[in-house]
Amino acid sequence: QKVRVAAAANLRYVLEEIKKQYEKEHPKTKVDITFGASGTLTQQILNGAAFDFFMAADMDFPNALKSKGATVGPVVTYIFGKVAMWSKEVNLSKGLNAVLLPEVKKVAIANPATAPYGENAVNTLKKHGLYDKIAGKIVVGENISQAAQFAFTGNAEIGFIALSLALAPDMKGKGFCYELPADVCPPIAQGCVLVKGWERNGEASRFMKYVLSPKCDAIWKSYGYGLVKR
Amino acid sequence: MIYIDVERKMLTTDGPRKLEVCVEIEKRELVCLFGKSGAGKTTLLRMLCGLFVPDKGLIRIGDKTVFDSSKKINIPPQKRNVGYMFQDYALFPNMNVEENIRFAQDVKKMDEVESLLHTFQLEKLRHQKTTRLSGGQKQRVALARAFARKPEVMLLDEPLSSVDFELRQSLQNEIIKSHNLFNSTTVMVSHDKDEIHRLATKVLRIGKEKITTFENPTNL
Amino acid sequence: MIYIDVERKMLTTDGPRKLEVCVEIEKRELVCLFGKSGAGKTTLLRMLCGLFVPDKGLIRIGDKTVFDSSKKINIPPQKRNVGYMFQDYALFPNMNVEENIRFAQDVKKMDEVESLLHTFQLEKLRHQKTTRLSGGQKQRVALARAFARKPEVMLLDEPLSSVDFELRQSLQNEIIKSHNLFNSTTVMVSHDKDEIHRLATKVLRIGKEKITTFENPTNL
Amino acid sequence: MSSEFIQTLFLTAKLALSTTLILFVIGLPIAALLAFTRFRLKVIFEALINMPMVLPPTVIGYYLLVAFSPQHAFGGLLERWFDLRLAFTFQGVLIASVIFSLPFMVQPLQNGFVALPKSYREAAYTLGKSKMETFFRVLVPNIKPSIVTAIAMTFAHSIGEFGIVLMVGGNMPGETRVASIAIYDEVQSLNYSTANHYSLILFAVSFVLLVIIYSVNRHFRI
Amino acid sequence: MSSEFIQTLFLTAKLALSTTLILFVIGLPIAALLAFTRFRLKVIFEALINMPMVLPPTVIGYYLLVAFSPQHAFGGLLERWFDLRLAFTFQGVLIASVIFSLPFMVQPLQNGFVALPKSYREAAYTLGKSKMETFFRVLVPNIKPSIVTAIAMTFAHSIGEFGIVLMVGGNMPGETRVASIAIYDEVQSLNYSTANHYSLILFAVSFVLLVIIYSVNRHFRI
Ligand SMILES: Nc1ncnc2c1ncn2[C@@H]1O[C@H](COP(=O)(O)OP(=O)(O)OP(=O)(O)O)[C@@H](O)[C@H]1O
Ligand SMILES: Nc1ncnc2c1ncn2[C@@H]1O[C@H](COP(=O)(O)OP(=O)(O)OP(=O)(O)O)[C@@H](O)[C@H]1O
Ligand code: MOO
Ligand SMILES: [Mg+2]
Ligand SMILES: [Mg+2]
Repeated sequence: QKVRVAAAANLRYVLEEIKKQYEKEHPKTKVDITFGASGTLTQQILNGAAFDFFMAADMDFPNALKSKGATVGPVVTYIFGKVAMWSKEVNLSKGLNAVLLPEVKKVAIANPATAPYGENAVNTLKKHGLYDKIAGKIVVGENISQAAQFAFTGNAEIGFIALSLALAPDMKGKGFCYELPADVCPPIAQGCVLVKGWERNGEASRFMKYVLSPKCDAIWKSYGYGLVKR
Repeated sequence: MIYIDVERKMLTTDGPRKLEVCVEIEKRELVCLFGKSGAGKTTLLRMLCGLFVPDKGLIRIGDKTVFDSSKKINIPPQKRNVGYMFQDYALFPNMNVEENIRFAQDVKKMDEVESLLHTFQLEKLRHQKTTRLSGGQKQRVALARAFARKPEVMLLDEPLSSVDFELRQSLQNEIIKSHNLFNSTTVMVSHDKDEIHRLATKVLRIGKEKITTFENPTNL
Repeated sequence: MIYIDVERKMLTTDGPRKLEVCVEIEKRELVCLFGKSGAGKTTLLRMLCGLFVPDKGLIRIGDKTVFDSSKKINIPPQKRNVGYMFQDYALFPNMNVEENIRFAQDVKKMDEVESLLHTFQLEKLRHQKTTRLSGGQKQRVALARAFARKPEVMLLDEPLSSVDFELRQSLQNEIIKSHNLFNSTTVMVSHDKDEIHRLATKVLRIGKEKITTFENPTNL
Repeated sequence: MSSEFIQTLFLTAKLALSTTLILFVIGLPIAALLAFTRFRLKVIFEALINMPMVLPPTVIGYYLLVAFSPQHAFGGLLERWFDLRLAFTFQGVLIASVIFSLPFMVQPLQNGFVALPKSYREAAYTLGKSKMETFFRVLVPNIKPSIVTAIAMTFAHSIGEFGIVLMVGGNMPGETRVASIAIYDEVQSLNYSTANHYSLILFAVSFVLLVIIYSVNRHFRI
Repeated sequence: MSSEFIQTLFLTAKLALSTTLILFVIGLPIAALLAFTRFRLKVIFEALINMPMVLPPTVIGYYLLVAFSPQHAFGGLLERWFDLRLAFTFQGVLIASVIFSLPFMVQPLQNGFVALPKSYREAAYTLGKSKMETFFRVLVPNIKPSIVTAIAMTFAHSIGEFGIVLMVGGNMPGETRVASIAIYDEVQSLNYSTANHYSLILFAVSFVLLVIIYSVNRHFRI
């Protein structure tokens, strides 16, 4: 059996671990994951891409799908995601204001139109009156992991990325990371939903239940996500 | 055998001019075309074999009308059964000497290819690329290729201009031999008076006026 | 004027053969090359002007050594001041008749172009594309272009094979005239005995043996 | 090498080979038509054939997405009659790739045909050969270098295809996840070593392929 | 039409024109070198020139991103010495585009040169013309159809550039946000009407451009 998952880019590392654990417990099942910006995946599902399960980076995109009749069952919040600033060389102890430092020439964010993490970053910058001051420095990645990659390669001094990406084993400790506190930028509720399809949903709903189950709590936590109260 | 009554505009050394021809060529005749450079000899041959379209007129070959401007008839070259040897040879560079000749045969007969190679002294060059031949060698391949098809009507455009004196004589004999053997009607361009004397049964002088009458080869 | 002592392998009608030449041509001589088709006439001219490299030997033109295999000298064609008229013309299709001739001039002189156009009866065709010329017309453009450069040494490969009898005679006179006027040394290929009689001061017969001696034009 | 890695490379090769094969079969007659015939509106036809070259892949991708959508006429038809959906499938990507690479097959072939002296055709005709026979025995063999270029360019262009595949194919493993997409993905996962791996393999394969093509091509030159 | 829309189209045209111009200047000598000279390792050189055609744009994009990074030798050098950073700038995208389109300029030119009869060169040499003069007055004018094809293909290919720009461009309005990226963006954001708008304009412009090119090209044929 196969489960085809469309997953928001911030889940890139966590979900791989969850997948490994799941496949170990269910050896007959293969989980195929496609990562992308939530908006991109929404567009693909609307155009008939053969996904069974959609894990977004916010509630709006899965709800939009539901309203267009492309889903089955309810949209469920599965975790809360957090935004972080990350830099390879610039000390981020100043918090958000670090974006104004002269040595910061480029600031990477995800595309606000398609990636909720990007939208969040823009909103936060606007709320603190910083957006207009650095508008010329902003470079946009297609989704949150491309934004992260711009920062990790050092082509952009600062990146607004998902905390989960900064905590990934590959990245951890390779630069400065500043987790935006809840009052500066509240955690993002991320929703998931089953996609309408022919008759492949049985295995998919099993995977959905698994993702929501306590079995995954430890993994979610280790990537800095906020758990949903059950 | 061939009835031709056509006209076609040309740009010549003396400015624009109309080539007008109205003659009838009997079967088994060997007609030599004779005339100034740029007078329209090649143009006439190309109209006969269907590569040029006359501005107006009529061409009959055998009992088939191959061109008639009034009836909008224009039989394509493939269906005219007319062999044509190009003044600039037009050999196929993707084929060697032997393949060029074999390609021309309607019915593939290897012994005929051999005899053509022999006649035109090309045996040793049979596997040579045609781009690597001397001028006279190319001319001979083009001539051999035209003969390979054994057409009713044979048009030869200066077939021997680039071969040496001895070879020229022996190839002249070959032309006559094939002409007689296949019962062909041949129209050939030549600038060489001796050659015309030897080969032609009739001569057509391409000049500035409308061409209507043959001349006698001996009067040249 | 020209000293040549070279050899080069060729594939001929009789199989592979070596072309061996060792002669000296005096200044102002008009030498006619004569020989079978594929004997190596074009090959010899191309070695003289630098387009073919001999397998070994020595070529001196004037007091300049242009080729010496032992000393690895091989002066490129541009620097040999040798004019060469190609057997297959090699006209430039991007230029019209007049432009082909003008391109060849080292010093651009319009009156000389005019006189060449006049001599070769090309005036009315001066703006014609060279792809739209008859065979004989192309040949004349090639000849006019070779003369336009007024080289010390002139190599002509069958310059008049495709022109009619009258024109041929008048162009033969032109060749002699230019030859005398420019004090050139001319080497020319011809298959026509009358032509050789009229033009040549010496004849070189290209046969199977090593070529070392001239013949007298009248003994042909 | 992981099985996923091999799957991706296999898919890439499959797409490029299928595209090239299909395009060679339809490109040869189109090129001949453009080179040898004159008809009214030929310029328009020629421009249309070459459109995919000028249009950004995303434009083509967008229009294909629209066409493939079951909401629209063509996509709806496919869905109702054949239960077929093209978006995000191999077939859909193949169609996109064929359209996208069409000019890269046609252009070099057409240039080759145009450069042939007219007298080759004329000579074959006066030897009584039909247009077909002339085409396959005289014209096609004399444009071998152009054929090699056309095939190489098309194959290459399909391997490099990214924009359209991303739009109409998405990133479905085993179905539409070709190498160019996989590399993009791996770079984003900061799996530089895997990205490197893919890149190096493609680099090596491409390089060997090109060296072979250009060595062979040399022998075709007349 | 919004000013952003116009800015994007203008940027696209600027990138395509600059790429074509630069490539024509460096492509002509490279094509001549490949067509007329023989040297050891020529096949290798030829294969290298043509690599960008076979490599997915994402591979090139990936390596450029690495090279441009100030953390690496080349990028660091540029930053320290010239205070220049190539990632996310027009210059960076231009460099990428030039590399990416190189074979599309060289291939048609080279094919054109190869198809010229050797006797044109020989005749010019025996008329005492230098290699330079022969090149510009005899060889180049006789490959006009190939030149038009090369320029059209390069221009086209740069307009269609997507993968590399996506990787090294960073989607900066007025700097690196070219039309192909803009369309992708709009489609992903489900802004189909804007995507349509862009696509139609590009479609129309490309079409007119091609019709002009092919009408002009007809007159060059000899
Ligand atoms: N392809 C062409 N297009 C236009 N005009 C042409 C073409 N070929 C030849 N002509 C012109 O038509 C006239 C007749 O040419 P044609 O080739 O019939 O002459 P010809 O009698 O065969 O001369 P030659 O003995 O020199 O071969 C010439 O003056 C030439 O300028
Ligand atoms: N480009 C070439 N490559 C290889 N061999 C050639 C080439 N051109 C000619 N040959 C061969 O070299 C021999 C000599 O050719 P060349 O052109 O010198 O003869 P030629 O005396 O000029 O003959 P013709 O009177 O027919 O022009 C010929 O037998 C021919 O087969
Ligand atoms: O949908 Mo994302 O995880 O913000 O790219
Ligand atoms: Mg003629
Ligand atoms: Mg010769």
